[in-house]
Amino acid sequence: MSLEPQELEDLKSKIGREPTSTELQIVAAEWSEHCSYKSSKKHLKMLPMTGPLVISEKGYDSGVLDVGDGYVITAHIESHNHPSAVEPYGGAATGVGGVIRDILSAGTRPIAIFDGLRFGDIEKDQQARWLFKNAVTGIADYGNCLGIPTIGGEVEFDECYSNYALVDVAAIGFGKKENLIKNHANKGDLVVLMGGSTGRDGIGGSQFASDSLESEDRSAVQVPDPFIEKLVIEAILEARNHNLINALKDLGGGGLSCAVSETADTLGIGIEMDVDKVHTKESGMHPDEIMVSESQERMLIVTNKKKLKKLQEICKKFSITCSVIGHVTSGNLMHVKKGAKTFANISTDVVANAHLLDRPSKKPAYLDAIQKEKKLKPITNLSKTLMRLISSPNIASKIWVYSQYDHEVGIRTVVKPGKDASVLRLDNGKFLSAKIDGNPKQCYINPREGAIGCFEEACRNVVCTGAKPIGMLDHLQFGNPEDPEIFWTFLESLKGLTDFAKYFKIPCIGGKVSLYNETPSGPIKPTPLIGVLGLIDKKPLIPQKVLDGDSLIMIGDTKDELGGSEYYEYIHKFIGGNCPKVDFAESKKNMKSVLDLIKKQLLKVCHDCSKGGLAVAASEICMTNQIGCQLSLEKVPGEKLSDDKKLFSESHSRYLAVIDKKNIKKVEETLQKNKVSYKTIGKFTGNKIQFNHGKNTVIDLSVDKAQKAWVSSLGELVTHG
Amino acid sequence: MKVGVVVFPGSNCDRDMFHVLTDVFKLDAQYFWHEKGLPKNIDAVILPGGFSYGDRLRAGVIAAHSPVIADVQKMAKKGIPILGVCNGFQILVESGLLPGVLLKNTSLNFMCEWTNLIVENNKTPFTSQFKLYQKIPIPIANGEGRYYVDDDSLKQLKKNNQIVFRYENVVNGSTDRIAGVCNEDGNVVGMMPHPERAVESEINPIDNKPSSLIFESLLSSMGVTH
Amino acid sequence: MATFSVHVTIENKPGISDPEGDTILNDLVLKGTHKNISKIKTAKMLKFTIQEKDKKTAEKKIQEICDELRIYNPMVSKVTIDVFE
Amino acid sequence: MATFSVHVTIENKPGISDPEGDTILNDLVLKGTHKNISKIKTAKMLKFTIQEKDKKTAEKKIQEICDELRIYNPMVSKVTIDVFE
Ligand SMILES: Nc1ncnc2c1ncn2[C@@H]1O[C@H](COP(=O)(O)OP(=O)(O)O)[C@@H](O)[C@H]1O
Ligand SMILES: [Mg+2]
Repeated sequence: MSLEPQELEDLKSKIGREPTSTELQIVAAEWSEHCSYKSSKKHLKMLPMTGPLVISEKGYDSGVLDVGDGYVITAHIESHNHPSAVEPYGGAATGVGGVIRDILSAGTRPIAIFDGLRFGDIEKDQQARWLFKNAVTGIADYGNCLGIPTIGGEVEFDECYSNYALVDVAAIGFGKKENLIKNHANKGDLVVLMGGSTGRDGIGGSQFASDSLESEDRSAVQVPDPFIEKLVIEAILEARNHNLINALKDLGGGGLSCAVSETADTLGIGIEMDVDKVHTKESGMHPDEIMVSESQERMLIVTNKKKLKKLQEICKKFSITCSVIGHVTSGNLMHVKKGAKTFANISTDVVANAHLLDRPSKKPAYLDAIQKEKKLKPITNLSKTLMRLISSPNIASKIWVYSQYDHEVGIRTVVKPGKDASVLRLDNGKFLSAKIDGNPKQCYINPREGAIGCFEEACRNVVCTGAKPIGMLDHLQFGNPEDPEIFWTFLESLKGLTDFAKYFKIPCIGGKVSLYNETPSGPIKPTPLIGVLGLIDKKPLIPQKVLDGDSLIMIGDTKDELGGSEYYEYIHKFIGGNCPKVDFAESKKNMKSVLDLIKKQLLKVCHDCSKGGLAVAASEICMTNQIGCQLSLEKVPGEKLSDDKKLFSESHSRYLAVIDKKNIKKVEETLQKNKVSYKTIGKFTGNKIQFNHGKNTVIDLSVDKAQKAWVSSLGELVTHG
Repeated sequence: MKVGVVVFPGSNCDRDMFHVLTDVFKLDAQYFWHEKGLPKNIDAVILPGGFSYGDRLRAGVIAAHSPVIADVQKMAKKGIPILGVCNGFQILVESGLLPGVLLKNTSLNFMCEWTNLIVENNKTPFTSQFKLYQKIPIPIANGEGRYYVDDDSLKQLKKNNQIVFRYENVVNGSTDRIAGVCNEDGNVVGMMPHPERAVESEINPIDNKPSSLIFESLLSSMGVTH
Repeated sequence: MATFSVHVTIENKPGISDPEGDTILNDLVLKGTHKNISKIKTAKMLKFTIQEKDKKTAEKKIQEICDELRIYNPMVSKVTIDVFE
Repeated sequence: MATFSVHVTIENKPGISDPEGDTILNDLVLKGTHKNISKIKTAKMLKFTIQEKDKKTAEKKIQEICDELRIYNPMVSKVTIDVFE
């Protein structure tokens, strides 16, 4: 763990002397990219962060939204990429643990987990399969043990992640507004560390996350202990109920160094602490190790002498250790002692505020060439193509994953995983809908439009349940930011997200930046991941059984936008082409119309078109309902295109709606009134998925056969190779 | 009428169960922490699901040594209705209150899915309102849910009518598709699926009435008319 | 008093199936190039560190603990105890 | 060719914590009457039955299998291999 030479100079000039070794460690941890956001912070400010529902107070590690009637939800997103790439089980599990503590630190109970998983090509690559399987088990073991349902996520495979892993986890919390922790502290207050013991495990983790994998630090392996985390959650919430917490902070990257300096800095206080008071796993740990250890399942509490006894009783009840490690002082110094001896005594605004950088950026050379279309080999048997797509790892059902996650515990899950967004019921009678989405294939071809596409897709998923998007989380994952071309892709994505967020008035309520995601063969594709939260005041759309005679309406235009599509990449092995672009006005109109229709209870099912395009989206409705469908390609709204492009284009802003015959008129009225591009393109009947063009049958697939492949192929691939 | 919900370190379906008892069935429910005893005036005891002690060593085995279990045992002898759900079932088995053992699912994975149960014994305090062989759509969520007994014990179970629930289909490799059993007297029942997740129509995509009968049965056994 | 390390190996009794061992064998090992493996059995081990006066007592104590605390479930598992100094 | 039984013990490397062992010790064993236990470490064992020409080759083969199939993650765990005839 070390500082860059100029950072060291900067530190020396700020404190006016040579730093001690402990100070160096503390500052190096806090000034690492992971903790300080030094490359990104200046730019992140462009995102809109406020809105009528956003509650922002100092010291929250998660975003807070007012959902009415005295209730709030909190949300946060994190990744654990580097640790998961070397120890997928523990890395993924402790990733869940970390994001849960962010939710907890606002004083809310975690009620849902999401996971976004990305690995190399599991069809060819045994290492990727091993990473995937173990990451899933890690998330399952951790979330299930906590009793927090994992209700959604996504899984994607792409060669750009070979020998690497992206493990993103998001969490949602819920609570009463009055119970939010109002972070404050007074001189003389006590600083308490509670939870797991501090050990040598995970030393240097945040530095590790900011280095590329080659310089891997083996001590950064963390062993998950969900049992302690569960006890920590219950103890914190009980202490909160007794009003014993003045300020609360979770320990994550940078360990005590970050938690103590950031708490002191945000509250404008000083903290004096003694490393001898910290409960440790092993004896003989050096103060530096104690300060930067990233041992899991720990929380920092500021309380006072009067409240301490009750706090200790609660910890005792749950058999978790809590140590008074220090107290609040006036001034702004972080004073670290071991017994009587001082090891660090440094101003917290120096520690907590790294020098922010203005990194150079330059448009990558590859981008112009890659958007050119290529002449593809014509396909004679599109039924076979669709079957291959349906069984492909990126499109096949993810049931093998989410059935390992307890997604029912907490008895809130109204719409379960496996559809678009999942929906939770809230205590005030409203419903919360959420989904995370990424699309590195599109982001690689066009970083700006790709990022916007992820945002719109997450919105679409939430809209399909009848929810209005009220907040967004972004997780920006890129390679080495010191490379101007990579930094350019970061900025482009960020600008795209900002434009979309502003146009739709969806505030960004939190996020995370993860840089230096480099695999042995180069940087990952730009991988922004967007989480969208939606609120439903009255009734969600719970998908109803599709019956013989129901109609299929398609909303939104299909365009010649197959760049980054599964059709180009999986079937034709072609990376490039025209990336789908979101037309903001059209997107808004379509969202609004779908929400109108759902509110009027005119839809039985609503599903968005994404990966695999219309062909896959329509097949998914057939397969989940075990019913056939007759579709007419000539009716598909949009540009004039060849059949394969109509089937597999991944244009945004498109929805498929299943409608009972008797409601067709009313539906059309609404759509016409809103001037939306739409058409009735099919009718459900029989047991075949059939796409016709005029009199020609272009695709003819048995629903049964397709469904079997869709449901089982991912699990088969993982378990039996 | 008081129902005790026992909470162990790591229980995580306690609050769900409490909600169902109090908000849905208007029962007077109360939490009891595993370190304390149970008061005499309790009319029924429920051991909820979760991961007591993180499922370490074996699901349920550490919790089975909790102080509260001695009282649960006494109440069982007195004929008071006791229900263990999921981890609660595992605890009852590990403390010897119910026969058999719960092993890792044959898939080796945690399984969370909806399945159908068949009521095989409608003489227990938790099944009296069912028709025999009635079907219950209900979710399971467990990693160690494969019920196992050897052939002789299975004969005993059948002879004493101790098999309370079977899965309609083979779900996880359980002996004879057993999903829930009772003690010889019939007042202690354990089941792997989660009835508390299935009694409200809002979260039950199939039919919430059958699962509700588990709680209706309890009410009727305690002499409460609903 | 001396310190002993006592290894308790818990494994399924003969006749009780071991899906985990079977899976490792069939889906992992036999799929590879190693055809000369005919069986894999899984077991769990607990390594106790105990203070006792002699080896014999240490073994006896650990056996007692295993039985009393149900470290293994006698219905399906058996234990083997090995003491090291 | 002879038949060997090869025991592979997989446990966390020294310095890497073992929450399961800690829980068994603190919440089960030490809550009882057995205060002379100071540590419990858990491990997992796989017992392979292998056909090989000699003990040495059997051990080598099994080590290879474990590494190649990632039976354990060397970042976290260490293995001990014992061969019996
Ligand atoms: N890693 C995962 N964890 C939990 N649920 C998942 C995961 N991956 C996919 N799912 C669920 O499977 C369904 C389909 O996912 P996805 O293909 O990403 O949907 P969409 O194309 O609508 O974004 C969703 O309900 C999603 O939440
Ligand atoms: Mg979707």
